[in-house]
Amino acid sequence: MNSNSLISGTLANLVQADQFSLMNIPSMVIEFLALNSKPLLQVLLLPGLGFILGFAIFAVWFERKFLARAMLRVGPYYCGGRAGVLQVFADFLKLFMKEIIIPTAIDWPFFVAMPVFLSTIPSLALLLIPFASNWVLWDVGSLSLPMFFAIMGIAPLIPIFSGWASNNKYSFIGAWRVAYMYISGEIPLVICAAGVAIMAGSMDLVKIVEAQQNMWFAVPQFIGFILFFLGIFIESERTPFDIPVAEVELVFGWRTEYSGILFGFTMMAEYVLFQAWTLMFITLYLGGFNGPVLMGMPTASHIFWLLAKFFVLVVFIILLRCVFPRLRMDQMIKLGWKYMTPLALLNLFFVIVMKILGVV
Amino acid sequence: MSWLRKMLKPLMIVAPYVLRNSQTVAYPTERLMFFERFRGRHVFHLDKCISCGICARVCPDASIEMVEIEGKDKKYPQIDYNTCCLCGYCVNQCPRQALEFTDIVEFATADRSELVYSPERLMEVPDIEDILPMMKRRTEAYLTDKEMKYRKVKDV
Amino acid sequence: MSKISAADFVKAFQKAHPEAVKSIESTDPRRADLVVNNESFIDAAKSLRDNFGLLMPVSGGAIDYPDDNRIQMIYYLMHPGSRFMLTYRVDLNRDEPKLPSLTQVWDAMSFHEREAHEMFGIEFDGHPNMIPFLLPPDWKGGHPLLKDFKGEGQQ
Amino acid sequence: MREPMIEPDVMRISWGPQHPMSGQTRVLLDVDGEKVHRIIADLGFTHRGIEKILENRSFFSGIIPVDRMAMVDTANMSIGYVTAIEKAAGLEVPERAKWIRTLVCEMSRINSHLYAFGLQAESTGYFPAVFLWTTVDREVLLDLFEELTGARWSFNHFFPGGVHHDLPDGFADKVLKAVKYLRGRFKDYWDAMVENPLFENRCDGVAILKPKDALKLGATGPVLRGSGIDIDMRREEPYDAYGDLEWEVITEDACDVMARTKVRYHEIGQALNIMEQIAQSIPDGPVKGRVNAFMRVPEGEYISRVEAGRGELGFHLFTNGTGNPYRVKINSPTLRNMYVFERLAELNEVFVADIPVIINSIDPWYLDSDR
Repeated sequence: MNSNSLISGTLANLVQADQFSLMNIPSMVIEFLALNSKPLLQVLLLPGLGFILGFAIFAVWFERKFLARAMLRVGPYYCGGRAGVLQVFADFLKLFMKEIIIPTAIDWPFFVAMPVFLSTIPSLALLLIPFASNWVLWDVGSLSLPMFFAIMGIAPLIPIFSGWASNNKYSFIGAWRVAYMYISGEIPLVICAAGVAIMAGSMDLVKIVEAQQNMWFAVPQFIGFILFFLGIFIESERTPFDIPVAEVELVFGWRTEYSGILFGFTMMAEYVLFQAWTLMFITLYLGGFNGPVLMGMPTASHIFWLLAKFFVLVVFIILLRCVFPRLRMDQMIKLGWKYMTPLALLNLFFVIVMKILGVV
Repeated sequence: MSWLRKMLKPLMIVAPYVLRNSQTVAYPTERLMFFERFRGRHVFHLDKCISCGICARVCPDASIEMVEIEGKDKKYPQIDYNTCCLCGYCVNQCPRQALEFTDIVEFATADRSELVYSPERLMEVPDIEDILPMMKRRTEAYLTDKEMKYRKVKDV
Repeated sequence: MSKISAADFVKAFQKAHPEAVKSIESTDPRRADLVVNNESFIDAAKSLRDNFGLLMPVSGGAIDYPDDNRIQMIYYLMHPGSRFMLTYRVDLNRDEPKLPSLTQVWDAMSFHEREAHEMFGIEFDGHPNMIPFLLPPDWKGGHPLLKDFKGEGQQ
Repeated sequence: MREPMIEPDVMRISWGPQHPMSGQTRVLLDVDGEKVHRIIADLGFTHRGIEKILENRSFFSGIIPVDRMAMVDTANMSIGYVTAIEKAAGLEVPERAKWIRTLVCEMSRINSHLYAFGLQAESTGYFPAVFLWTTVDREVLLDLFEELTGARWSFNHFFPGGVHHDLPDGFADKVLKAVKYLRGRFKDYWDAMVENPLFENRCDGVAILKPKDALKLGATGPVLRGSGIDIDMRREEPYDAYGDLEWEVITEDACDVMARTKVRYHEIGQALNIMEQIAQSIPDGPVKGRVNAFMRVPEGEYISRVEAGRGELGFHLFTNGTGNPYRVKINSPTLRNMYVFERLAELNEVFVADIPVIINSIDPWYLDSDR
């Protein structure tokens, strides 16, 4: 399967040769599926739908139980045995059953569409991340890194539209804040990712991971490592940076007017973003599916390592929600422009110097 | 580097909190033992009462009313728990300690009229076990140096 | 902050503004009561703040004496130096109580004057934003803290 | 619209009574982008007319509504009214009752400051970890209240002439154990929150109230002492046993939100010292004088000033010789601090994200300001 064309098979040739008649659609569709389809297990279960939903459900439950412990209380207790396992399904069912209240003076097409986009578009980005050397759902080859940032570039627009559409003062301010935050937070990340691509010599995520076979990029590019780690909090709006959804000031930021399953979608979107950025962080800096280098011998690269690193990072990031208060908007912008962007450029400079000297 | 140490210090403080046991009591299955002076629902001792009516007059919310009960010619206090704020004046001012507090707090009812306790009803105090059938044990809070712990007093 | 005790504050003020003072005494070392006649209410207050150092406004309220047909408006002020408290009072006619607003001297009195306006019906002219303070905006029941207040229904 | 008019291109947000952080009040913010131009506090949502209620109740049963003014700081509320009645009736309080009153007042002050401390943490976005820690620590004090008086919150334990109950046996070393426990816990608060760099970012230099302004605007309590002015009614007019205990007035002169939080923090430390001294050396003796629930009080005017958790609480009691007070004027501390809050938008630059931090540094209790 040639990896440089996005769509392959007769459909591509037909489209180019524009003899496109209604008659041979069924055959084209079947042939397209045959060529481009991945094993069903991969699509449905691991890197695909199952993993996204499974992590969202696990993260909600884990966060409520883990943070409850930090607050010296028990967390979900009655629903599904003492561990409260069914609490998340109960919440989802409740949200599913609830009536979706759409206020009158609202631009309802945008209002209804935005939460759906917010939870589906970032999950597209998840397909680019290599879970194993041949285990990439959407193999666009050397386009995968810029494709990830292209898709993730759309993600901040959606809260801005829905904040504007819900015609509510609090969501209006929340929408502004999303715009400020992504402008000041996203640029350093792209520069750091560029640094990684330069050091790995290619923009294909699989090659980036293979380049980290014997030394993870976290070691040489430590500044980029720290910045991208901060980037996870900024992009997925976790605690030190959950400024757009600051319950304390703005009732619920841009999500104030949502109820029912739309609110459920916005909650799930938060975890999909968090998942996508954490996996990207592991792929770029912690050597994706490569095992740790023990006594000079790189252990076999296997999907288990990716999931293990992912789990450890998730636990650490969730714990930080209890540890740090929230930043103010102007402090966040100052941090983004005055500290993160120059540091990212510095990191890029070091990477180029190391590349020229051939150190790594 | 002191900035980094200051940044990590709150993390070092919060992380061990996850390992502490929780400070909550699972109410219906375990119920706390209240202290001896706890102000719960009243209990009325008919024999001690000389029906002087001080409790009715001293009550700040006028929720005590002296009513006749059949078989007795004197009047005895009837407490209306809709307005009673359990302030304890009636118990303190009663010359014969005819009114006392119990530690029953579960006396919510469906409608308001049931909350008006006649003297006879005030006299008998239901046992806690049949108010809370699902209660398994009684616990008690005690303080150690590091944290507040809960221990089992008795099984039910 | 000058330390001047309540007793010699009374003597000093008596000497400085004899005509403004209706009655002044200090029963307790930390209290002083001063009743002022209405004309020199504002400039006596200004001299209290500037020359005698009573910088700190504590509170303000009124009290209704229906039998001798007067409402007394009381302002509580504190001397930050020697920490005694002065009750600065003025008597108003009960039928139409009018008073120049004290916010021009201590602007922290605006809340208390709004409350006195609502509860007693005292007119403060010169008050920056005389809007309802504690009672609901559509309250038509008269002034609750007056002695002859019968409740919103009967008014 | 009965509030002042809005200027052009400014959005007025109603920080309404129905808001996660606003409590029972409505604050109108004129907001342009993130900057707040003007704050208008609209109080009165929990106005129960306590001053009118007290006129129709006897002195004894008047203590119940006064107890419920700032419920988290119950003892300091009722001690004010009870002291005023004792001055009016000329009652003598036995020595041991004075010490018990001071003990209960200081425990109530710790309870109130802990609550404020937790709210301050949550207002900066702490995801209520520290708020729940304070709730757990308040449980220790609530249990002590329950053991001594019978109720956890509004326990109306004082009455003119003494205290309802004496200390139960073994209470003193329970207090000492609680003091040791709380002191241990407070190191955690200091490291986890006050020294937290992000918390300092959010609180340092926010809403600065210079001493001159604090005096002019009539601030009181931790707000005043946060600006470096050491006015504390427990020292100016010592009531109960404050005269013969060693403690000092806490002031910080940074004049900002962090200073007020630190004042509350150190005041808790002082209150713990007082509790320790009382538990170790409380005199013996009777606990209440002659109890007359329907007492009459000679005619006259009596002022009592007491240091509640939120500031100086004053009662001006007018009596006309009958069983009920003629008029009770309550000078509530939160009302004065709310005026300071309204003027803070003009004194320095305030952002929308600062509003909850500032409100909780002033620690209002709207039942106290609305009376």
